[in-house]
Amino acid sequence: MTNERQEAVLLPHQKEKDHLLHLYRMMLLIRRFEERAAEEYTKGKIAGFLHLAIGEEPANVGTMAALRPDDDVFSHYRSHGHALARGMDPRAVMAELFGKETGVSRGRGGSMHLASLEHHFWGGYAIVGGHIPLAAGMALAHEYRGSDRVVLCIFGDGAVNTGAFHEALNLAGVWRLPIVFAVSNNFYGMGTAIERSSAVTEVYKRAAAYNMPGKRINGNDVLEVEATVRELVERARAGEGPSLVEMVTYRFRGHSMADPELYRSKEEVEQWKARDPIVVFRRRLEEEGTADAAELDAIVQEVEATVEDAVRFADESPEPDPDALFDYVYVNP
Amino acid sequence: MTNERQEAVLLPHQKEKDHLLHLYRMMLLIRRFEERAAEEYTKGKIAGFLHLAIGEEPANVGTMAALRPDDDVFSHYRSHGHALARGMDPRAVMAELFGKETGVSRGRGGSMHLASLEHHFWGGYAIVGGHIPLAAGMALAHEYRGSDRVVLCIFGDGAVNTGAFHEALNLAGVWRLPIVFAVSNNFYGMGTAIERSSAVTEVYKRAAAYNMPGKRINGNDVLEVEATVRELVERARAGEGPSLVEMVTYRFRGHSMADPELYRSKEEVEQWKARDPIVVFRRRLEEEGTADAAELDAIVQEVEATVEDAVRFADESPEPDPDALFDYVYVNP
Amino acid sequence: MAEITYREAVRQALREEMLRDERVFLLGEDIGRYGGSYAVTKGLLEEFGEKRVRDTPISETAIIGAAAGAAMDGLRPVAEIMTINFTLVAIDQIINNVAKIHYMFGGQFRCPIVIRTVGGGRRLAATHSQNLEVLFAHIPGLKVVAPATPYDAKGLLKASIRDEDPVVFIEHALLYGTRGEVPDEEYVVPIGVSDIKRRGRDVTIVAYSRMTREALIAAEELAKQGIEAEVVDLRTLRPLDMGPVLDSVARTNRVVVVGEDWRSFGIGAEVASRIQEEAFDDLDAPVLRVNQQEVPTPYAANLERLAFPSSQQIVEACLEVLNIRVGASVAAG
Amino acid sequence: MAEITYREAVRQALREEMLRDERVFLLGEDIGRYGGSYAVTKGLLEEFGEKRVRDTPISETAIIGAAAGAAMDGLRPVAEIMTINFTLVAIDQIINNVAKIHYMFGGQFRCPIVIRTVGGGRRLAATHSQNLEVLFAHIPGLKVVAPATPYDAKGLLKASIRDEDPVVFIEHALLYGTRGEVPDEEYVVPIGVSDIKRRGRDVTIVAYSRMTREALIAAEELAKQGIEAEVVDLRTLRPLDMGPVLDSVARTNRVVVVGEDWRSFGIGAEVASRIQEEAFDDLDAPVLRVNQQEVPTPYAANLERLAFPSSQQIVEACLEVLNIRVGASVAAG
Ligand SMILES: Cc1ncc(C[n+]2csc(CCOP(=O)(O)OP(=O)(O)O)c2C)c(N)n1
Ligand SMILES: Cc1ncc(C[n+]2csc(CCOP(=O)(O)OP(=O)(O)O)c2C)c(N)n1
Ligand SMILES: [Mg+2]
Ligand SMILES: [Mg+2]
Repeated sequence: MTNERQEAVLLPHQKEKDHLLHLYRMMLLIRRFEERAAEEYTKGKIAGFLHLAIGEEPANVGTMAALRPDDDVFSHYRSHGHALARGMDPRAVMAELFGKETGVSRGRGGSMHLASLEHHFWGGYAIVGGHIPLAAGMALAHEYRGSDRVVLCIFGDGAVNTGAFHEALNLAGVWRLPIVFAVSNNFYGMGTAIERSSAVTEVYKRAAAYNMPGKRINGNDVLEVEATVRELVERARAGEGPSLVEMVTYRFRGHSMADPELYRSKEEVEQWKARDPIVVFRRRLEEEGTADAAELDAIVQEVEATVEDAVRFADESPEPDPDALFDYVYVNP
Repeated sequence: MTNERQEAVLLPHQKEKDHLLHLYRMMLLIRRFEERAAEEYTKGKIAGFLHLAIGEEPANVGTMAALRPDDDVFSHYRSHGHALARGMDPRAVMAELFGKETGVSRGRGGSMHLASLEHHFWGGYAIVGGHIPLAAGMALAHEYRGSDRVVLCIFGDGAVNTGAFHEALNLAGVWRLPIVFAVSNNFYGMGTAIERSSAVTEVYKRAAAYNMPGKRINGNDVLEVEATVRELVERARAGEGPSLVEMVTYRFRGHSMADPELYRSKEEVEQWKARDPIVVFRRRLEEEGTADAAELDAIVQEVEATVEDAVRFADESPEPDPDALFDYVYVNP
Repeated sequence: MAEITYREAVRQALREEMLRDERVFLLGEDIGRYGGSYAVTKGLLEEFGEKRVRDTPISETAIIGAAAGAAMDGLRPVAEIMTINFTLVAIDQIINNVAKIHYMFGGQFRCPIVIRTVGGGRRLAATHSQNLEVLFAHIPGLKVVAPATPYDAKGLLKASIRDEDPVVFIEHALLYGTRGEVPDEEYVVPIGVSDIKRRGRDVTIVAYSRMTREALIAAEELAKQGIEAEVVDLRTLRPLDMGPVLDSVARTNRVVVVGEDWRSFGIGAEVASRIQEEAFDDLDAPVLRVNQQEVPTPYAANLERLAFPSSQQIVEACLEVLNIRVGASVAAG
Repeated sequence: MAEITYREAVRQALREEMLRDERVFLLGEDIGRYGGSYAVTKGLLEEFGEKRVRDTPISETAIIGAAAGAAMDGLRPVAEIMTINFTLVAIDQIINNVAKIHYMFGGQFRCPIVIRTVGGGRRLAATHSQNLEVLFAHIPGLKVVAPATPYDAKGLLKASIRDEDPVVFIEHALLYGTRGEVPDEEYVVPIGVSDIKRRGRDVTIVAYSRMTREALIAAEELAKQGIEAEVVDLRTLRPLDMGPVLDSVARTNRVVVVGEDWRSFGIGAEVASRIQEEAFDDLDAPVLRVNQQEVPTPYAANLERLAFPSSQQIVEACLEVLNIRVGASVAAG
């Protein structure tokens, strides 16, 4: 069992231009999508809680890039990025934020409850830690059927202190389930810094208590995230059991739209923003000659158009049919 | 932080005859008390669940011997031994098992809910893991007041897989609370062997996840238990924070009186019984010349009389007053 | 027709459904090697193997979550929570996940799990004797079943396992040993259908689970006094089938609602409210309720007897709604 | 007299009690550095320091358990559970420990904690908009308070903190910004006393928390039609003070019970049952209930509007119990 901080080696396809540009496009899409969502929120088109992952795009995109289409994803309430990176239609995701019938969850769930059966994206969940046992259960289903699908379960550093995390990881550990637990460690659970909430601040060290490998990686390096998660997912697929990966990253925006951010300094935030992972990745693409500014700018334009189209679609979409209020409470009422 | 299996060194007073005979007397008292309780159960004088710790007496006695009178104890439902070793009156403990007004909990709680304010014995709790957060809370009270009292929280190997265990140990770890978590690892949670329920079968290893020392000791050696627990309790008293000690032991009887024991072999049980810790301790006392057979036999007689007296007292005691049914639901109804 | 116990009826339902449908499997604490804490699952491990009869750690949150996650992917898990008291450590999974997964994501997913658990108990004290069914009956998205007879237990459990919605299936510790006729041929009892267990023209007694038996005993008592009580067994608590209750009230004009739960905010409150709402003009007297006294269950035998409802109390309540002073009797008519 | 918000009233109560009694301290998620998710505790960390305003991990079970353990040793913890939806991960601690610690051990211990939590919410979808008060109101050993005005919020919170029994204190997310008169001098509002918020002779509206405001709005509406509604605010749900309700019904003979919770097995069921039991002959019409529709709360704005009860629905229910076709009007008397 390896528990050290370890750099991942690039996979062959990670050197291919198409793939690299895809990763860039996805990170940009998430960034732009969330910036626009924030605008629409202030306009009142989106309500309730809106949790942005701006700054965490590499962890969003790298994890999804490591999966097979039939692998399964469980995420928490900060999951616009996971949904988009998984290939869900930006129109339908934005429509969900708007509470429209055309939304991915038919407007019933909103920002915190994005899901798509077709994409094996089993939901955003808003009870911290509450989805982790569900993810273990789906991994159990794969083991039960002898399927080689693998489950990826995403949550934050704050979630590791919930009883649900503990019970689910122990179950995965004792039953050797095909699942990878991916923690976005952005150093805060709402306004509580990890050292004020966790006896052990290096999340990967928790893995040892469940007899599974734990790794800590740079969550702001999309290639490292993809390579490491893929390695752990394939390990699970090969029947070698569960694992935990800690992706070190940072949230540029507040916890939700309501956050006064009294708990961290402007300097701290600025330092991270100065190392904006999307800017860094673009520079890398240019420096390594993968693509030139013109190509990359074209992607920016393309993403811009996609997001504008998504907002227009969401805005023009109809609300759910009032007569459908009781639909989906029961399959057989 | 030390996480190795480590032998404890005898403390000075542990070489004194009075102390050694006290430990012997207490282990015998627990053994005899529980054997008689089992008889009274089959007679129907005791009902509900009755969980015997026969075979685990050294862990019961060693932990209690390590505490100051004003330290605090939280235990689970298998706690006759802890209650007696803590100095609670065998009459009142037996009366509680009989459901009498003279019982330690006035007959309201029964075998699973022994408690005594005077002895800082805060209860037997029957929801597995459920008392661990309470124990952490009392340790918090000590820290709050600047008191040097320390809390000892006892539970079994099965309890470490509950969410409550995880949340409480993390809280104790991050707040550096004055508490010692003592696990009686008897290798089974009801009929489920530890390797079938726990991803990590060496319980002490869980401590690392909470940034506290974990130790594994021979729970059947009363002197090792006392010395190790005392060391950890004094460590907590000195402000050095929480710790976890795994006491390896074995339950001779079934989980409760109803247990058909289909899950373990007669051989396994016999092997442990062959190393009966009370017999071993007596031999040691004789071999080391601490006491001779006559002295020790006198203690056996004395214990026998104490238990018979306790049974008689319990049997002759009155049931609670029917008019008192609603007492203690509220302090201010 | 064969006369079997309630325990055997539940076991037969589990076994037949496991034989019928490969997707059905069991998970829970000590359901396998131990043989089931109430011996309900005895023999199933031997017949179906460890894949389909899964002993779990003491992790109720993980048990329910894992069952739900497996169900989302198409399996048919039957999770056993040893007693209803322990559902409390898993109730977030039940209320925030299981009950909402179908609705919250706009109908994309289903969560067809059965949560088998056990209410009631004797001499087990406050935390082990509860009847908490109302906590589940209040929740949209759940179905709640509480059978009183072997026939209903078998037929309703088979229906529950086949249902596309999640079902909380509440057995009763004191009913396991009771016997009743069960057809040799395959049958199911539909969820959501109340059942008249005894015909009578003078007064209606509404009950469920073990209280249905007490109601029938009370009815026999009343018959001796020339009073013919009709006994309506709700069988399902959610959805609540008031039809047979209202029909009965239309004929008897007098009702007693019986539950083993606490009266305040219990199951009977809803039943009584519905009756006065929907049959106001049929009522010649207020709907009375018979329930457990509002105390945490005491261990002491005499206090516990006073705490739980009895057939005698049902008789007295019936006489009261009939305006008959206890002792006196009437020529029915 | 000063006019302050409900939020400010709660904060004043906390601050005054912390100043009055050294034993009072606060613990919960993000109550300190973050400033409180609803800004209720804002400024208290700065005034009282980290010892008495304790940010916790996301560990509700540990929060409640720790508060209870500290209370057993004589402290006066006020635990904040960010919203009532999250009490579900801690409800075992509340029901099996907090509610029973006094009774189960024969009155030896007390558990005087206050659990502050928040019901209601808008556009937060299924898991974040619940009104689960009935889950607590059903439990002997707990007191449950749900104030509607700043005056009651402050006075009842002070009474709750001083109470020797555990209190679940349920605030309402949509009330925090509402304003009301609060005396400048010290006062408390006793637990367990319902309050007539508006006098009227024609119909009685029973409500609590936010629904009291809706009831008062409905009453003004009705007044325009010449109908004088009396509004009784329960304020405390357990113990339930039916006196003022029954007095009112004796005068109006018609009742509507309003709750924001789900109707089936909700708070109103008990209130309606008690009314028909204790004022059967006073009723000229069935007691009607107005509640949330029985669906997990949808995110979509139009569906959510349909799901929650409104003053308009209360008006209609009043007209219905008065046998008045909507639209028509009566000369009161
Ligand atoms: C059981 C529970 N407790 C509290 C909350 C409120 N809450 C929502 S998000 C959050 C912080 C979670 O932090 P983390 O897991 O680090 O994820 P992040 O928001 O940083 O991505 C909290 C406390 C909740 N939703 N569920
Ligand atoms: C939350 C909960 N789940 C299940 C049970 C039933 N139960 C009582 S004791 C027990 C086994 C506990 O094993 P362990 O912690 O090893 O203690 P031991 O009995 O071996 O001393 C179980 C499953 C319970 N009381 N509480
Ligand atoms: Mg975080
Ligand atoms: Mg054990």
